[in-house]
This record gives sequence, structure tokens and C-alpha cells, in this order.
Amino acid sequence: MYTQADKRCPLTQLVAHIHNGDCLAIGGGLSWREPMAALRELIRQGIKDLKLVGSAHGIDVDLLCGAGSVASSAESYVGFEQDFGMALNYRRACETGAVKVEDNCCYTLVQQLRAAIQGLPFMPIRSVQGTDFLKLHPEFKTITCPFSGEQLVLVPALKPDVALIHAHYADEHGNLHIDGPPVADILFAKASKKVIVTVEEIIPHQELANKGVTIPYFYVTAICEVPYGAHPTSCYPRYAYDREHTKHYYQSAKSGGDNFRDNYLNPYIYDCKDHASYLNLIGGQVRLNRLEHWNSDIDQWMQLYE
Amino acid sequence: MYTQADKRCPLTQLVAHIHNGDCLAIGGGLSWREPMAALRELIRQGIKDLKLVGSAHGIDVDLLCGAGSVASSAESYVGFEQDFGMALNYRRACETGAVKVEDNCCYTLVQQLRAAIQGLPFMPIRSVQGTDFLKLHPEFKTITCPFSGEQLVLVPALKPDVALIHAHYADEHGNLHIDGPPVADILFAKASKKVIVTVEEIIPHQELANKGVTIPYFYVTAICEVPYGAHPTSCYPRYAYDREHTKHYYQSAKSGGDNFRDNYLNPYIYDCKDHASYLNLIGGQVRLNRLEHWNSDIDQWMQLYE
Amino acid sequence: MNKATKITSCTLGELMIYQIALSIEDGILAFHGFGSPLVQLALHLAKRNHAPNLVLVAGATYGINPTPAFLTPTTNDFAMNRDAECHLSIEELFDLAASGRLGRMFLSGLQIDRWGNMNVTRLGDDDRLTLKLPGGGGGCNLSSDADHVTIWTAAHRTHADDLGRRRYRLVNRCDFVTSVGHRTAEGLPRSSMPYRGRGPDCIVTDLGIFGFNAEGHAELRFTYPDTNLELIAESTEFEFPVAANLSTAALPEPDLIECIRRLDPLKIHERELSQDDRGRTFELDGA
Amino acid sequence: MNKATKITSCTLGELMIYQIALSIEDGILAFHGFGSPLVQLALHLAKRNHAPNLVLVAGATYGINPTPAFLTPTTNDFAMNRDAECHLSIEELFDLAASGRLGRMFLSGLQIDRWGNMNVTRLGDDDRLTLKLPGGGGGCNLSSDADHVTIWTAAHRTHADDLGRRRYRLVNRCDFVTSVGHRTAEGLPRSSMPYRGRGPDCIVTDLGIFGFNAEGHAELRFTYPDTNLELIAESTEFEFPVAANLSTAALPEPDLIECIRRLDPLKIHERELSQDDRGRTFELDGA
Repeated sequence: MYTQADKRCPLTQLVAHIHNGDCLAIGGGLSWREPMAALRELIRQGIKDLKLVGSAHGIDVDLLCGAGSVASSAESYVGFEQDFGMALNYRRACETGAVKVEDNCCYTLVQQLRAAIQGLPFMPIRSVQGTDFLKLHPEFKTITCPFSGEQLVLVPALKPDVALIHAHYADEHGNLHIDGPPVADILFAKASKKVIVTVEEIIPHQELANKGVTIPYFYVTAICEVPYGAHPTSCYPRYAYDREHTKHYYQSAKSGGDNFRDNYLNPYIYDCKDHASYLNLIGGQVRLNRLEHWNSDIDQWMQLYE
Repeated sequence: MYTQADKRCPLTQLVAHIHNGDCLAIGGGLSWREPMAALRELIRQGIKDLKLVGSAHGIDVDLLCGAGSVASSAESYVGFEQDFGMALNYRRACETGAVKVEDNCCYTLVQQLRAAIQGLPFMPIRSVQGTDFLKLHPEFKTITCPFSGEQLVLVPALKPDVALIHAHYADEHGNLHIDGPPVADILFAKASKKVIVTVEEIIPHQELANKGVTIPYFYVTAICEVPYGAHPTSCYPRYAYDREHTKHYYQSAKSGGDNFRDNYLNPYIYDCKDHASYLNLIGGQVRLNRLEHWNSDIDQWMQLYE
Repeated sequence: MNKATKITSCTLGELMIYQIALSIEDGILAFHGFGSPLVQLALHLAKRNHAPNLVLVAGATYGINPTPAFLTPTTNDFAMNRDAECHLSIEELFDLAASGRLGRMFLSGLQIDRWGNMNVTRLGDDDRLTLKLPGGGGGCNLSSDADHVTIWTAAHRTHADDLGRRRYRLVNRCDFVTSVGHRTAEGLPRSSMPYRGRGPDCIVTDLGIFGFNAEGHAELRFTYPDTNLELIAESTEFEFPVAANLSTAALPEPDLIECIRRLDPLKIHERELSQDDRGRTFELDGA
Repeated sequence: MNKATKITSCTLGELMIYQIALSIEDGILAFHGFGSPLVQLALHLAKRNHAPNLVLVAGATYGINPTPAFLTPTTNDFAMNRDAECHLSIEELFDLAASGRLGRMFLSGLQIDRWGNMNVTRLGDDDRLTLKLPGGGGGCNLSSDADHVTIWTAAHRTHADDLGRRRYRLVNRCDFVTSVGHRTAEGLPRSSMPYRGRGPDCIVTDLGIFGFNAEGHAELRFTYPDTNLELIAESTEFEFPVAANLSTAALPEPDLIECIRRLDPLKIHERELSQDDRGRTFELDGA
């Protein structure tokens, strides 16, 4: 129960809620609303040995793998879809054994989070049995259903240490508004021990209430206003996905782990003292304007993908 | 999956989806947004032997009990709170044995509906054990949790035959918008085999989408526009609770089953050929105006409760 | 209310509201359910007084931290939900309880036993129902899940009939256990159950206030200015231990009384009291 | 696109989209997941063609019946979600599947075996990971829960290396079973599992179309105008039965081809195809 009146704090302090070895749930999904600024700060702070849980992710998890912050991944998907394909840092880290592969499936994750949210040791599920996921998750158990006689899988409660989310709006009390698909963020917020949030903008409560409270304040540990905090992923309707930057990212990753460090991690993270420096480096307001004006006409929007 | 383009039908036809002996989940709660017009039509149609399931209810369940439509009640509460106290028709029907008492608890109901929604035979729950509800529900089972060693109760899936809901708005496709607390309506809509809905107003889709879709169309079997369809319960912000009429109702019920028939069921239900006749009888537009203008000033609003 | 009028006494209802409010810790999430004006007022009083960080969940609407226009006799009313900061759904409130995050719940019963078990379901044997009560809502679930439970009743006092018989509210045995206290329906200690919560820690009645001792047995802790141990014992079917420091319950300060009166202009909370009890008033110390 | 240009041929991508669309029944709820442009287009084509009452759930956004501005290379994008009629949450979509209400799902794999089991998790033994694949999202769950599954792959064709070795897509055995078909990872028949769904009923590839026979074994049903049984057998590691009425798959009508081209102006779906396959075209009958 987080009930303090004013939850604002600087980004450095927000991210310091994450500790080495924590189980971390990252909000958003694929190229949508990833808490990228917070992840860059996490890397700058040298936080390590994270156990990642989540559904379908991309650059966020790949970046953490490329920076050596991850001990294990129980994401259900990490990649760049038909855009760039495989997540190369992630793949390398899994194949060298640096990251332990504990892949999970979306609904299994949902049920495990629900168990935590409902204070139950487990939730039942029909699927998963018959696949090889049971080998990756020896903690799953099977029972014969006392009602139907069917064999069901019981998946244990999952209570991440920290949920890290990027939202559109918060008020000072920590009420959040997310525009568009919340993906698993609401589940993460309810299931996790701590919920830390970057937002595009902190606004007065009444304004937030009019938009609608997606996540009530008492789940939220701390918030920080970080405009463009999802870049290079999208935060529609405020700004679109920066495919050009992501392409640069991908090509840096493709050239090998050392090159990735030299060409991406160093300039965009370690050598940036803060988020403002990063925004300058990626092209400043000119570039951001272009992403913000995705909606001015459809051809311009399409050009962002070419 | 209900996918027809136009789900509108007359109230008589809507209510005819309910059959004798059905398990019926009634939406709303207490004096808020009960599907009263549909229930009156249900009584006129002589539908009987209903098995009611729900959380906290009042006049809706009491009225059905008074009309002899109910075989069993698994509601968690049926009464008039500190307003009028006990639900007298309900009480009589239970005490004579006409209605079988199968009281349930709110969260138990939630978990049973969730089991149906998730296609599971049961859901686990910590509570209930240690109380006498297990006597009323021999279908509940207990297991030793294979993770924690604790004893848990497993409550079976509950899939009502029909959910009957009164909402503020629908579009022709059956998308619904509910203003204010949905109570268990969303759970009912997802868990039930059929979902039939009266609404204050049917509006174009885009208008509904701007308000927000509370329940997606494909859950909804049929809809009917019935303005003031929740009277005498409230349907804020459109109209307040009609305490005066409810008092009249309560006093009719207090004077015994036969008197209730003569003084309430006959005039307000059997002798009303339709909802329009009922609205005339309860005071017509003059009375409805008063209930609609609850928000004009606070003293006038308070007067509705005196 | 005329602010110029100095408040020199409080009513029984106001005393009970104040005492229920005192059981509410700051910074917790608490829920007032429905049909419980004394508790609803206690939560709003606590929030405005010693528990500003209380997460107040309004019963029936599940609105959080509303500022009711006025107290209404039925709980699921927009007046009760006015300006809520945000909202829960029914399932979210109960999930919060089940995961150990509901700090306190408030429960009552037509029968309350020494362990804090309560009955709001039915009177009579298993075979013969003599009185169907309205039912417990989510009380059964929450009695297991909420961290703490405040029990209240405004009908502790019993009157002997011509034959000297009394219908007790505080009874030896509940005909039906709707919500569980410190012993299960089968007589097992609460600790043998995998409940999240720690059970009831007080009973606020129209006659006095009980706590619970280490065994989970109700123990009288406070009387009121117009009650005493004998009177309370007479109205209680079971025998009970008495706290070593039995004393008279504190009365609310004038500003708190004023706050209650502002919150409940229709005096809805008096409907929980017997006709006689509505006339009980207590002079404030400073009066 | 210039409407005046008469469409006289279709591409391989368009043929595959059309064939996937044909597997979609009207009036069902279907979900296209993410990273699957061929399937995304097939669903929109079906909805605009033979399945107007399809409940189309867009992958990643969970929007229902959107009209995408254009197909984007990454799925969780507002362009894909434009004008959605309503929305699900991640848990609601999967609940619908688990309760038997997802009519059809579309799954692919880097390895696909004769029973329709698939691997998108990892290559290599249990002890030695040789290639980490992106993972299956919710495919594992949905392969059990969805009523029917359409399998597709645009990489059926294999090329022998200098030593005559091939890396098959349609394999004898999956290194890891991410999603289940008609036999479990342990070799049990699907019917021994309490799955809701009935498993895959077709595999649409760049070379032809398989159904599944009564035993749940992939069976070749259609070739394409430029493929034949021998070619398909050469690229398939396992042996397979052939339908008695093996024939050439139908090509889409010009208006459907036009519809696809309108939906995907950036030609995102071609990214699923090999460079060579992007050049394959088929003359339409009436051409």
C-alpha cells in the first residue's frame, strides 16, 4: 500500500528501487511504450543479475541483455517481428549461457500473476502440458481435477520484485493513465511488490481523473516525469515508433557484442549523463517533432516505416 | 459468440430468452441499475423456477420472490439495507421453503464466475472454510495445496444460463456502455451462456465508442431500448432511486403475500400491458422529471431520501 | 448546522462512530461494505482526522476516497461516490483482500459469539429455518482475508420478556457461522486455517467495547458513561473476561462531532440505533 | 494503386494470404497474434470477403475489428488498431481461448513436425542450445485452447548444401515442442489431453497446402501452379500421405488481390518470403 501524497522523484532515484538480482517485470510490449529511459538509467547504474518476466518484448530486453544486466529471461517472446527479426543481443546472451533461458507463455504468465494478485499459491491452466515448457519450468505441477477428472497444470504465483512501467500521465499521488493497450501493465502493477513508473507528463488529479485512472495510486511506489521516456519505442498518440533509430540499434547489435558496446551502449547510454543528453544525441527536437507528427497525414506516417 | 449486425428486439422477445428453471444472474446491485422493467415483463410472462445467483441485491430479487418466480437463491445479500431493512417477500419465500436457500458470498461468486470465464472446472479460494457455507454448498471441495501445504477450497465454475442486465447505452451491434459501478455485470456477461440487455438508449456506434465500451458486443445476445428500465432503482446519472415508490412497494410487501399481490403485483405488473403503462402508473413524466433532476441542487437531491 | 452553537454533548451514534474510527489505522486500505452507516461515517471521520492516508473504499460503488454529498440510506448511490479519486471493481477489492492488502474490514451480525463468529444468514436449526436474514455479502470471505476486523452492533442491549427470557445479540452459539472469528464453525482455532487475516480485534456495541484476548475470546475493555459491567453482562449470553484496566470509553472532540453531523445531515446512521438509544447523549468533558 | 490496371496475376504472398483466409470461418472469434503479416492480411481479407461477422482480434493491441491505416512491420502500433470497435485486454483474449471461444488461431514454427507440433523456442539438445529463437508468445497456450489452428510457413522450400544436406522446416522431430499439434511432446495422442481445441487442420506453405488426416498426420491436399508432389516431398523431412483428390490450390479473384494490395501498401508481408519467392507470380484463370 503506497499512500504518500507526493510520489515524484528524480529518475536516478526511481531506478534505484531496482536491486541486483531482482525479478523485474517490464511494461509495454514489442515496440510500444517500453520504459526505455528508465532502462538506460538502470544500465548506467550498473544494476545486474535481473530475472526478467514478461510477454512479448523487443528492444527493451535485447538492450538489457546487450548491457549484461540480465541473469535469466522468462519472457514469452523477444524479437523484432518482421521488422528486423531476431533480437541479436538476447540471442547471443542466451546462446553463451550468460542468460538462462526460462521462456514462458503469455497465458501462463497471466495466470501466475493472477495467482499473486489473488493471494493464491497457484492458478490452474489446461494448456502447457504436452509441450516442452514443463522441462523449462519444473516448478509447475499437475493434478487430477477433483471435479472433472481431467489433468490440469498448476502454475505457481509470480510476484515480481519490481514492475517498471512507462505511462502517458500520472498525478502526484501516483494514479496512472495509459492510453491504448495496457498489455500486461495492470497485471504487473497489481502483482508486483514495487511499481515504479516514468510518465510523459504529470498532470493535476482532476485532469487525470477525466482521462480515466488505469492504475490506482496505491499500487504505485514512485513516479518520475520523463517526456519521450519510451523512445525509440512508440508512445502513441504522443509519438510514433522510431524505426530509423531502431535500425541503427539493430545494425550495431548485428556487428557483434563488442561493436554493440562501442557503437551503441557507449554513445547512447554510458556517455549520456541523462535523458536530455540522449534526446539530443538521437536528433533532438527535430527528430522528435517528426515522430510526434505521425498523425498529420498518412503518407508521412507511412514514411516512418520505410 | 453473438455476431449478428442488429441485436435489437422488443422487450417481450428479449425476456423470452429466459426459460423456466434457468439459472439467472441479475445485473446491478442494491438500489442501483436493476433491470426492473425486464423483471416485470418476466413476471408477466409467467417464467418460473428460476435459480438466482448474484451478489448484493434488493427489490429485484424480492419482487421475483413475491411473484413466485424463484426456485432457489444463491445471492449473497437480499435486503433494503438501513433504508427499509429486510426483504419481506424474499424472507417469506425462504421461510416457507418455496425458495431454497443457497446463499453464497461475493468473492466465492466472483471466483466461480472466473472459473467459467477461464474455462476451468474450478477456482481456488482461501476463505469460506471454517464457516457454515460449506453446508449450503456441498459441491465445494477442499484440497491440500501441492505448493504450500495449506488447505484450500475449490469452488466449481458457475455458468449462468442467462445474464440480465440494464445498461445506459448500447449500439445496434450490442456493444454496451455502463456509467458508474458495473458491480458484477462484466463478470456475468463473460460467464453466462446468454446475455440479454435493456438500455436507456441505443446510440450510434461512434458515440458509444467515445463513451467507452464496457462490454464488447460479441458477448451480448439481444438488446432492447427501455428508457427508465431500472425504475424504481437508480440509473445515475440519468435518474435517481425512487425511494417513495420503493416505500410503497415495501409497505405492500409488509402487509402479507396476498396483499402484496393485490396492492402491488396486480396494479404495477399484471394490469400493466407494458413498460409505458407502468411509467404512467408510477406518476408519469412528472415523477420521472423529479428523479432526473437529482443534480439540480443538493437539497432537492436530499429530499428524494426523506 | 449553526457553527455558533457550541457542541457540549455527543449522541450514542456519534460515540460509536468515533470508537469505530479509532480502530482504523492510517495508511491502510479499508472498505465499508453496504448497509452500515455507522461504519461509513467512521471511515470518513478517520480519513479527515487521524488517518489522512487511509485508502477508503466505498462499499457497493467501490469508489476510492469519495467525498459523499450526504449519507444516503442505500449505499450504491452516486451521492456516496461523489468525487471518488479512482475506482475498483468488485473483483479487485476482493483480490486485494485475498492477497493480504485489505487492512481492516467491518462486520456485524444478528448473532455474535465470544470468538467473534457471526451469523447474518439464518436463524433456526439446519433442518428448520425460523428466520431468513439478508445474508452476509462478502463478509464470509473478508472475515478470513482482511488483516483486521472491527465488529460492531447497535443492538447489544437485550430486554427480558415477561418470562425473563432474552433474545441475545451476543450469543453462546451462532445458529449459522456466516463470518469467522477466532474459532471456526467446527471449533478449530483460527490459526489452523490458511487465512490471510488475523481476525477481529474489537467489538464496538451500544453498551461498550470488547477487545479479544490471546485465546481469541472477547474481553470487555470499555464501558460508556451510562453503562457498566453488570448491565453489559446482563445483555451478553456468554461470560467474558474483563480487562484489568477497564475504563470508560473516550468521547469525540467537538470538531469531530461536527464533522459527523456535516457528513450525515439526514441522520441516516440513527436508523441503526433503537428508538431508545437515539435519545442517549453524553456530556463532553469540557462542557 | 491504379484501378485502371487490370489484375491478371497474383504473387505467392497473395496466394498464401488468400489460402489462409479461406481457413477462416464466418462468425468466429480469431486472433492474429504478432509478427505475422500474412495472417494479419488474411484476417482482414476474410472479414471483407466471406466472413463479415468475424470477430477479428488484432494481435498485440487486442483491438477488435480495426481498419488499419496500413500494415506496419511491428504489430503493437496504432496504425494497426485504427477505429477498433472495442478492445480486449491480454487476459480477456486468453480467457476467451481457454473457455473455448477462440475459433481459430494461426501459428508458425522454425520446425514443424508431421503432427503439427512446432518449435519457435530453441534449436539444439536439452543440454546444448545452438540457436535461441524468439519464443512463442502465447502460441503454446493457444495451440491447446483455440478450437482450430491454421499453421503457416513461408520457408518450406529447402536447398541442399554442397554435401546434399538440408535444413528442413517440416521436420521429423522438433528439438523443442513450443506448441502442440496432434501428438504431445511425449507422443501421446491429442485426445488424451484436456485441451479445449481440436488442433491444426491445415498447413499453408510456400509450396502447397496440407490438411491433417484422421490420425492427425499432415496430408498433402494442394499444390501450387508451379509446384508438385516431388518438389514438396524433397523439401519435407518426413514422409506424408497424399489426399486422393490432390489438386492445385485456387487463386484469389482480382478484387481480393486488390484488397490485399490496398491493405499493405508498404508490402510488409513480403518480408516473410525469401528473396526468390518474392518473384513468384501466378496467372489468373481469366487473364
